[in-house]
Amino acid sequence: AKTPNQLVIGTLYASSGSFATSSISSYDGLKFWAATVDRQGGVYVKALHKKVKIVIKAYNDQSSATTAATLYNQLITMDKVNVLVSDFGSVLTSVAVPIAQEHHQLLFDVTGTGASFFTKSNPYLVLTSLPTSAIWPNSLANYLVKQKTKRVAVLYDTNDFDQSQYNTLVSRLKAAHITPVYTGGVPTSTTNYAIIDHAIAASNPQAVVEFGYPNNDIAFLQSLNANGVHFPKVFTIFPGQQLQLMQQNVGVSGLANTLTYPTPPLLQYNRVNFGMPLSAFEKQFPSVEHHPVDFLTVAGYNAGLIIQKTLETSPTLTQLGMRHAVNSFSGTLNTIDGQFKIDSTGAQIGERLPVGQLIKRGNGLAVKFLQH
Amino acid sequence: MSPDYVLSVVDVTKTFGSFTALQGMSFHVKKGEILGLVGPNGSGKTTCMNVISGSYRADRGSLHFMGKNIQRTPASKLSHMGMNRTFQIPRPFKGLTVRENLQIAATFVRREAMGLEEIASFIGLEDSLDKESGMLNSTQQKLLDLGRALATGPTLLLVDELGAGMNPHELDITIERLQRLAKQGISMIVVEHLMSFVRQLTERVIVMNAGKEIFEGTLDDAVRNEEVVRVYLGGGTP
Amino acid sequence: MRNRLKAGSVLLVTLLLFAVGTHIYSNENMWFQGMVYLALAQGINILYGFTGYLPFGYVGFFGTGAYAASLYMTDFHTQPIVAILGGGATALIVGLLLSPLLRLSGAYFSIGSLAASQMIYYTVSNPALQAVTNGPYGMNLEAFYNPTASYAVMLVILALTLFTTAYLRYSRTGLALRATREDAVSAAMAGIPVVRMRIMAWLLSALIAGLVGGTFAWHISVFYPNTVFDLNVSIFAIVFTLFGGGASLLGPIIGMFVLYGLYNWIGISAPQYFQLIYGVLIVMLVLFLPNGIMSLFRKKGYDVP
Amino acid sequence: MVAYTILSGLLFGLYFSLMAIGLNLIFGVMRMVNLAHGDFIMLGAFAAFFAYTMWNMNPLVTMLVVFFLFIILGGALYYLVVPRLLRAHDPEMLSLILFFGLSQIIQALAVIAFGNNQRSIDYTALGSGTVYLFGQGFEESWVVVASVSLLAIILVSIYLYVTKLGVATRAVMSHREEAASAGISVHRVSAYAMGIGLALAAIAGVFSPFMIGSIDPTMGTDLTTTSFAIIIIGSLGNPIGTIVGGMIYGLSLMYMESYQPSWSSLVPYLLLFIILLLKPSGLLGRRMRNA
Amino acid sequence: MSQALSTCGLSSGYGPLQILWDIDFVAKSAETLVLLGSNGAGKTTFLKTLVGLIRPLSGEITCLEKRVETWSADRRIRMGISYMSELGVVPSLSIAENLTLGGYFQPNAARKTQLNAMYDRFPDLAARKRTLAGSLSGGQRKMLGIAKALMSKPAILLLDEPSAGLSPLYVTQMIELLRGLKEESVTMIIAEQNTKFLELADRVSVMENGRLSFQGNVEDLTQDDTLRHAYFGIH
Ligand SMILES: Nc1ncnc2c1ncn2[C@@H]1O[C@H](COP(=O)(O)OP(=O)(O)OP(=O)(O)O)[C@@H](O)[C@H]1O
Ligand SMILES: Nc1ncnc2c1ncn2[C@@H]1O[C@H](COP(=O)(O)OP(=O)(O)OP(=O)(O)O)[C@@H](O)[C@H]1O
Ligand SMILES: [Mg+2]
Ligand SMILES: [Mg+2]
Repeated sequence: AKTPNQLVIGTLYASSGSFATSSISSYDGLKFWAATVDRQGGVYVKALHKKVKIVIKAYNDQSSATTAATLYNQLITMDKVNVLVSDFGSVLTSVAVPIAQEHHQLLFDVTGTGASFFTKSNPYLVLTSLPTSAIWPNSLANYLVKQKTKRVAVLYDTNDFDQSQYNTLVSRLKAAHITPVYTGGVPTSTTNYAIIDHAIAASNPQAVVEFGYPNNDIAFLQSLNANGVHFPKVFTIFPGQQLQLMQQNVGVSGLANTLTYPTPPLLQYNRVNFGMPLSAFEKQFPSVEHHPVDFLTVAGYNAGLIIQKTLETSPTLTQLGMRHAVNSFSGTLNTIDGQFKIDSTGAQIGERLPVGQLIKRGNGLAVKFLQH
Repeated sequence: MSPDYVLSVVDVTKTFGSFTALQGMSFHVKKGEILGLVGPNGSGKTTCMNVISGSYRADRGSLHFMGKNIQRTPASKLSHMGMNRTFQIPRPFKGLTVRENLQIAATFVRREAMGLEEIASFIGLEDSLDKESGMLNSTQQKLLDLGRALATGPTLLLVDELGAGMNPHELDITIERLQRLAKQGISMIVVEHLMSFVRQLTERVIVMNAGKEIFEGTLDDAVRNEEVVRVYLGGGTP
Repeated sequence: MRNRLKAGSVLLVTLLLFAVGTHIYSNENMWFQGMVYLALAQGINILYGFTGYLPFGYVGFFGTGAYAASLYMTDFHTQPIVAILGGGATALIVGLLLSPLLRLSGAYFSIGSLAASQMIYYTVSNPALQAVTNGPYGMNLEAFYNPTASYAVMLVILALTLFTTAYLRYSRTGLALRATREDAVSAAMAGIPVVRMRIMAWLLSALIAGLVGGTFAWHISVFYPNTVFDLNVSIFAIVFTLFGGGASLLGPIIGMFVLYGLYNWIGISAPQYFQLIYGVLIVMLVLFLPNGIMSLFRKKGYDVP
Repeated sequence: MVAYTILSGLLFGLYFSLMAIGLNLIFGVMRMVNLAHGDFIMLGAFAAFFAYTMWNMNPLVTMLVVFFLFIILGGALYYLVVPRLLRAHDPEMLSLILFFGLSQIIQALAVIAFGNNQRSIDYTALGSGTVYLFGQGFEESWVVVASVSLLAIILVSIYLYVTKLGVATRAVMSHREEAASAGISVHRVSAYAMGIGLALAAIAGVFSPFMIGSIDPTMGTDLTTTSFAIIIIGSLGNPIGTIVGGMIYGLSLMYMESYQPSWSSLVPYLLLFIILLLKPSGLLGRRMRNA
Repeated sequence: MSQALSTCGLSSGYGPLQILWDIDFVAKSAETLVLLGSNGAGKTTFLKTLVGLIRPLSGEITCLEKRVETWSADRRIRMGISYMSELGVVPSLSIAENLTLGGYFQPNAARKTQLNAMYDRFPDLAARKRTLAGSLSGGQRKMLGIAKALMSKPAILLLDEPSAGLSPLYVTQMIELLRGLKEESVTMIIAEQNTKFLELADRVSVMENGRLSFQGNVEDLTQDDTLRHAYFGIH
């Protein structure tokens, strides 16, 4: 048994706590990828010159960063996994970054986009989906500027992810001589926006941008409906990523005409040269994982694809070897999630998020793209 | 202030909200004396003890113990200075054994005092040293309070209704014990409702009513005082 | 003498286990967290076991230590070890400021300390203080990251903590604390400076949590405010202490090994049911073994350290 | 803006009082610190959610059903754990741990049963109009919830301070053995109190989707701490104090959210802390003599 | 005269700890019984067992012709027993509420008249109706305790050390009060240390180490040398 006949991918997920919803989605996406390749006899691993089955070793961190730290350690030191994939989001990824670096283990980061993770000195990190949060709002800023929106209100939740969006947006707007008429940071745990709505309304804005996590977006949009406060333009992030969840909670009429960053499956990339295109994914995924398709399932699947390409390309199974392999195909890969391209720190820069508007169509919603 | 006074209380007032429990109490205790403090229920005897022993702070007035002002002295300090007390509702360290109860007092207050064994047999608990004190009955607990006070080698001992709930025989034993302590030079303030108990122990009593002193003198004179009879003793002398 | 021998050997075995543990089971983070919880449990033990004050907000000191140590490292570029001492000192000062809490008793104190820790948390994590604490965005000590050295420092802190509990278990100071716990009024009459003793226990446990927090921060090196102010940290430490039995040296050790072991064992193999099993276990413990495992030994007449 | 803030503070204050009053009742009567309080609120919330989505049941109807269900549940829970717990050395502190365990169990089961998704009820379920109070428009559902809360609190106060069962309940609160000596069936009275306490938590839960936003199985923990803050501000064991606590909390929270949103989470704890230090027994607390 | 309360072979205690051993005891209707016994003899335990606060380990309790040993305390109290414990009152209820509690099983109107009767009898209490019982002095609590016990107009009254801590005037008053009750044919069992209560006694029982060592009238007791020595001291 010199050459292994299976490869172990270690990852974490959260079955409870504040990140559970997103974490489960992206975990399901990764599992779907593994199931898909295993049905075809596994992944071709260049270093072994053969196809090898994929096994996923996953622990539940319950959304706790402290628990996650121990579990990442467990995956590296006890389970000695071949490939390490982080849990959803910045908080649960943050603890993995130094641990992976310390143990010289390459970390495939699915969605942890906190800008501070990516440094030149750490070669053990690759972000597979989403650009780092600092470049997301470019399209939004461009759109607002182009529309000559002078009175913009920006509300954000005080966490890494939303704050860097906020900072970027505000600086882009300022560069175009637009000073927001209202800015405010609220705790990520906020679930009641009624009072804040009134405060924003008092500044009489033409557009209101709310950067939050899904729960915040839901609560914010709900309170707009319930309060009868009306703003001409409203932007939130997560309808574009988790439309089904949002629709369930806010309702079609509550979401109609709001702006968002559409992502797959709302956004379809046509030049896919690796893995399933969106249409196939949408057909197969729900029957395998019994979970509706949303952006995070796509992101989880996409992480699997990047790993697959890495294994197919890398002549060795050492962690740094794999990292070099990632560099070698960076920029050439087009998946269901768009172009995969990383910079020297391992951060994703290939994906760009457009701005779209949700339009009521029949009983559901469709996207109208406004700005690429 | 005469140096003969172990304790002097001058014009002490204590209120609880709008209720005045002590109103200008003044008295003193001489060295080696047993002073009886009697009065109807709710007249403020226990409150007076609480103020002296540092459990409550007086609103007004002055307190001196062994010539030192003790108005703001915390209870723990007072026990080091040689004042200690028992409680009307006994409060031993219920989870600790009798021995530990006595030991604690003895180690923390380094004054000349009886040895542990001696105290234990003095209060009649020599056979229960390793019993958890919560298991003792209420009289035994009161005696343990006394024992703990003795372990600190007090010069002044405040005894609050030690006799309540004892039968006549036990009362006799207790009286005899307290007399022995007095012979050793320990001054005492004794609060008690049983007149026979007070009569056997004290030469001088203070009768309180509604937070005020209404009489000072011997018990025999007190028994003849009209007001004392009216508010406290009632018809027959017990 | 025999007591000292027993306590000494418990102490030694425990420390030795942590010293060589990573060679037995190489997930060193698990061992590290074990030490963290054990030290915290002993900190709770010093306060709750000996004085009866159950600090729900104990994590406040832990978080304070973590943040203070990190800020000393990042802003003043102090040596990690000095920074950790600084973290302990800061927690001590916070403890001193919060000492009026000791005027409360029972559930009031528990909840009051919880409120205090939440206050610290919401202050530290407030975006308005981003310039000082980096607000909700957490700390990054990558430049100082050194799991081996931080592991060793944690071992030393654990040793000091265990030694302190062992001392309290057998000294007259410990006896005085227990007397205070039973009846404060009587304790005062027995000559015990009740307030001073309580404050001492409170500060001691604050110091321990601060040191542990600082070391934890160094070891984990990237963290967010809710990681180091997570209420579960208090609760775990409390449950470990109660499970083993308070006012003893061995109790929290047993509690930590059994429960944290279980936590990792179930947590790793059957995660979806972990929380359920844990909850059931706690309920059973309280109902059927309210004085902890140690009470089993005591009932049999063994005097355990 | 000022008027709006004050009025919404009062509306929410009433709701917060309802949220906390059950916790206080249970603490008062049996000195049990119910750390699972928030989880019972969560269960009420899910009951409302499922009743609404599956049968389109009006939350006010759900409230009645839930109330009786939880009285039974609470009674059963009482007989299952409390008598045993009371025999221990320090029941008050142990209850803290026991109910923490219970909270873990409930959360775990809820995650298994309901999944992790955030849910919310169509906000129009309690009325979709706008109600004008002193010239300020408020969501109809807020006004409905506040009125129901007020009614519930009044009923609880009548129960405690006017009915004989209430005197018995308070006697048990004060001294179990003495109450038993007076011929009161301590267990039955306590079981009622536990049942009513949990039922009040659950009906607060039924309304939570309209007042605090979307619901999920782990929402309880924060609600427990908030409820504690409220009852301690008022004074532990004094149900009337809860109303004071709820109002103070509601008003200060709304004030901070309007003018200093980033500091608003600090409010309950800061209030709690200040009040504890100034008046350790709570605003309406009375102290007993100790020697 | 019928029996109001009797026990046969009664054993009782706290958990595994047995305190009372094999007690045969009879109180006849309208009789006043004083229960003597040194500290820790088990008087309180006995009264608590009679009223149902402690489950007996074995034996029978018969009350007003019914076997009650398996009944709960509230059921026995509703039958017409009233019990004043050593503590006597509920500390955090006001005086008025304590009295309401005493008349818990009375119809509202009857309770009101009884309440007024108590206030007439104890003007000190009437003056501070809304004061918490917990802030009263020891003796004041006793007074409230007895008033509370009388609220239910009991047929059988169990009193645990009613005079402990009472000032002489109040002791005299208490005895007068009990004498009045005796005339109203209330059956009373009084655990006491104060020998003045023997004036009231129809019969005396003495308890020693958890056993009933004597039951008889007062003359017999004073004739018995050992008992006299033990309970009246050397006088
Ligand atoms: N902490 C307190 N709060 C309110 N009132 C109090 C307090 N302590 C004492 N009192 C009141 O002060 C008065 C005097 O009480 P105290 O206990 O001193 O009486 P006493 O003379 O010892 O009576 P007894 O002989 O019955 O023990 C009583 O009316 C009592 O209600
Ligand atoms: N809750 C309890 N648990 C265990 N033992 C107890 C308990 N209460 C009392 N005892 C023990 O039971 C025995 C009898 O106590 P009891 O109170 O019945 O005596 P008593 O005759 O009423 O004495 P006293 O004159 O002190 O009131 C005592 O030895 C006491 O220590
Ligand atoms: Mg008194
Ligand atoms: Mg007794």
